[in-house]
Amino acid sequence: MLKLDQITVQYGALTALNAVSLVITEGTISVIDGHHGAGKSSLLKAIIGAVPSKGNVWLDQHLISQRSPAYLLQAGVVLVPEGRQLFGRLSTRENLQFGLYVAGGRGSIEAALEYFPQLLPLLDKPAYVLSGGQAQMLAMARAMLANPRYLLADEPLMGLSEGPREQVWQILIDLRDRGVGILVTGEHIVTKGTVIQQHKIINNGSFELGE
Amino acid sequence: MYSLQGIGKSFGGIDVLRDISLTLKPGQRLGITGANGVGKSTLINIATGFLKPDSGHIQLNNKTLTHQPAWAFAQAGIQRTFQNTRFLTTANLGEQLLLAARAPESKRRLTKLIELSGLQASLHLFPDEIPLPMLRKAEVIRGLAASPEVLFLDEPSAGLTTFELDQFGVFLQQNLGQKTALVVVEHRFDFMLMITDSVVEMQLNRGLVKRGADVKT
Amino acid sequence: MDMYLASVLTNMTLIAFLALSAYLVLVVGEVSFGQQAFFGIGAYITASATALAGAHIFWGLLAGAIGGASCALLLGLLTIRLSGIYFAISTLCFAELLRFFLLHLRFTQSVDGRIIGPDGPEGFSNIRWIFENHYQVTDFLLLAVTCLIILLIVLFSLERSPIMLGARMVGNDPILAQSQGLNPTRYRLSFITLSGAVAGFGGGLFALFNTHIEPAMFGVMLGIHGLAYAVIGGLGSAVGPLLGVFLDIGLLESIRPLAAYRMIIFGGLVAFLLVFRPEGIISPRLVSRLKSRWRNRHV
Amino acid sequence: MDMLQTSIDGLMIGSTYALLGLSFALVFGIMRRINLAFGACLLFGASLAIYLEPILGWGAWGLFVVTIVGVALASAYVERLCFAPHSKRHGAVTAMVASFAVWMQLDEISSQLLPQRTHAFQGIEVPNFWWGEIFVRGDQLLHFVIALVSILVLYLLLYKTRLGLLIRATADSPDTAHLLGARVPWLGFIIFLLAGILGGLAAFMILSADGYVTPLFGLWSTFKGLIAMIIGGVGSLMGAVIGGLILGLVETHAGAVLGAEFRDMVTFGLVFLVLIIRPGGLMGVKIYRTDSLAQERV
Repeated sequence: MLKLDQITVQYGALTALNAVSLVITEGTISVIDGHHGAGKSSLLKAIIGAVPSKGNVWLDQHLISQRSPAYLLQAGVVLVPEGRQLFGRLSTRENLQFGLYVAGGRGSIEAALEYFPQLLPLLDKPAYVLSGGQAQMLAMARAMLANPRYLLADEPLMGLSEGPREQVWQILIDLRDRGVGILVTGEHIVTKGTVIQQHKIINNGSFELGE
Repeated sequence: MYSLQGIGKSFGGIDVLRDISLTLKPGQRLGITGANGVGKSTLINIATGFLKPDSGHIQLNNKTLTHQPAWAFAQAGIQRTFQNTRFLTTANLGEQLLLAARAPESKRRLTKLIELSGLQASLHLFPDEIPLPMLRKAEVIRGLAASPEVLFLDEPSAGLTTFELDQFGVFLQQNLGQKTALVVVEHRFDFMLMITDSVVEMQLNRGLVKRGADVKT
Repeated sequence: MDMYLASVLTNMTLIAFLALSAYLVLVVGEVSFGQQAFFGIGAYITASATALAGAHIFWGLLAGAIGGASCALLLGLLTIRLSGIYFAISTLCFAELLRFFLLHLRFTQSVDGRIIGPDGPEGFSNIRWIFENHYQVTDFLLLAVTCLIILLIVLFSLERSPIMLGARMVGNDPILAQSQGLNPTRYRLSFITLSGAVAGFGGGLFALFNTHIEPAMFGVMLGIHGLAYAVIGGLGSAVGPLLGVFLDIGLLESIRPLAAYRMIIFGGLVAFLLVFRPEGIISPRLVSRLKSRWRNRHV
Repeated sequence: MDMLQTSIDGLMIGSTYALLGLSFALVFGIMRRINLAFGACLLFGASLAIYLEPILGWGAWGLFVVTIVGVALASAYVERLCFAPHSKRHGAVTAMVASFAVWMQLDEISSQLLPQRTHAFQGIEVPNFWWGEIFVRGDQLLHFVIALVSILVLYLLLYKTRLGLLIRATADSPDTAHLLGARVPWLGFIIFLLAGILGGLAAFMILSADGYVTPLFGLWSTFKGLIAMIIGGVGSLMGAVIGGLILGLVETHAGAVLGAEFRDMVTFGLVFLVLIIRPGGLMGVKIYRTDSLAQERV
């Protein structure tokens, strides 16, 4: 269980996140829905300790707030950052290897590629030539290689057309079914059926009531 | 009259903008909406000269600006604001506003705008001491001081509460003037309806698509 | 006044010109390793004007400043596309090329039975203006300090005008500057030229004071010292570079007994200081905070 | 024949510069930082080695080991004091000035260790030989071989190991690497250590060839390394080696044609021209473009 307790993030005079609390359990998908600037990225970055924040983050019984992203990664909390954030000058293969290596993984990248067949022909291309959809797949695959218990996907649907969106959802659902706890952010997220277990609307740094 | 014709831009082989055209008459108020990542920011950056398009033309009153540097756009009367507001943190607000209003006429206009906005008390403060709603107003004033031809606002609602945004909208409506055309890139539809007279939606790979009944573009 | 003290103070004043010229380039966001070249050019021109052409010191120093400014403008124009490390290294090369030019500049003449003028690596000796006009070291110190004060007044009034604000904006946030219709290239060129004038003027004074100059004096170490003073002192105000000069030359001279170890201590101290005050002692932030405190007291 | 001999000489001297340039390119290519204290670290290592030689009594091997260890230690010290605290993007100037201050410090320590102007440095001696009608200096040929081996080792390290991948990813985007859980701060330390070991090796080889150390060795190494890197294209390892060779060729030819005094001017003139005509250097144009593209994104 990943539990956020009263997380507040401030940038100078601007309060990006105002005492937000949330519980994410393994094997579920939670969505934080809100427009640009509502505080989604700040929340995810606060969880992994990439921005200074107030409040507590608990992983099971351990207090993990204000640690470094490297620490959170070892604990199994992995971020797929907003805008993909690939290493443009590295090849697709190397981007994947990075995901494996930072987590201390020893396996091969082949296993992950089963989920992402479209990356196979791109393995030796530098990542900056990838299209938006391909880049998002690579970012997800890279995060999967870090063997997450909790996956925080920041705006994974941004700038994608219908086909790639479907595919991103499918991968998130597969991961959930394998027991990963997933937190997805986005704008006007609409899904069919029972994909999402928890849906929060965020506005001006706080969750709106309802839903 | 300000126009973008057939603007195209790609980054690293990926088309971000494809054949975008847009014409603004003096005083026209246009809203642009669209999901994150469809290229709204890229469009603003091109329209204000901060990025050079791969193809297409930019014209203001029959003068071609396409290959001019960004400062020439600003001097020609194309002003903008930034998503997170942009000020120098080491000078007080008053000095920075004065820097934007160099002609005597602009100075008079600036003084008037400052009065109307209630910013007098903040003039001697540094930007990091001023609350965000005030800074947003200040940024608009900075843009309006020189009576620009076009003013671009990049996501002015970010970080404002509904109440603050309302006030901001009222302030804009009252002070834009007849001549200045306005382009707002925004996702808050209520705010957009309040200050614009037409809205277009930017869609992935499809450019600007009309939205609403009374579209004039 | 003690002769030794007076000459240390004079040296500090002269180096302050160099530090201020490095400061002016830093304000527009660039780093220069080449200010010593303008200093050297100014020194040679002033020396030639006073010793060879018999010009009055005023015209000599003016010519030195103009010479420094012209060289700086030339450098600015040639490097118009460069910034960051590329600009920094190009200034270094430019300065070394100019120094090389001085190394091969020979134009000696007999004046009153003395051979004077630039003589290659031997340099330029017998710049006798201060002797001929019976200046004592303290008189010259007074002259140099007066010039420095005038320069500071000019810089302070610049600081209060929108020009300096524009320059800082160009240096800190070129995108913001452009959105305000400021042309970064023009600001950069003007400030680099101005920095050349300041260095050239200081160089002129240096030549008059030392009475002998040679190309080896204007090596890259001199320039990097000037740059370091500006960075250590801070970019918040023109007082910063002066503080940097004072800390190095002033303090180090006062702990002479430690001479052998002074660089070991001082070098470490400076690096350590920069850890805590990366923007220098008188940082822009400090200046703005002081301004607002002063303001609050007077409202 | 003279022309050929001069070119061979140039390539041989150039390989010495290539070694220095490689250390610079390693730091700049990955961290976008200039270490002005580079040469001072080399001087410090060499001075320490000479100072300790009579105490340790290990002979040439002692010089070899102590020089490399000394340079690596100094380099690590410089990283901790001058570069680690200024790792933010706008910290480049501050870091450079801090490294200048430490340059002064290390210079002073070196001159405390070695009070005279010149000290003998009895490293290894490599015999010279004639190759047909061409005179080849053995020590410089060895430099050439070491430069090639170093670049091979660096290549293997950067492109074939885990550490290398983390280093390159961090170079590509430090923020992303941090966000994704790479321990970025230590990477800087490792880079400086590597550059120090490489620099120490270069210092040992160069001083063995010269047979002595003077206090000017530091400044000289910084200049030659920096210039080799700039000519070849900042950030490119192969570029630094090629830049070093070009620098050697230009220097010797300029010296042969125009006389020794014109040598340095031709070098600086060349660098200046390279910068204003091809700002990215001969090999680094692509890197320069990607950098400026990144800046372009408002």
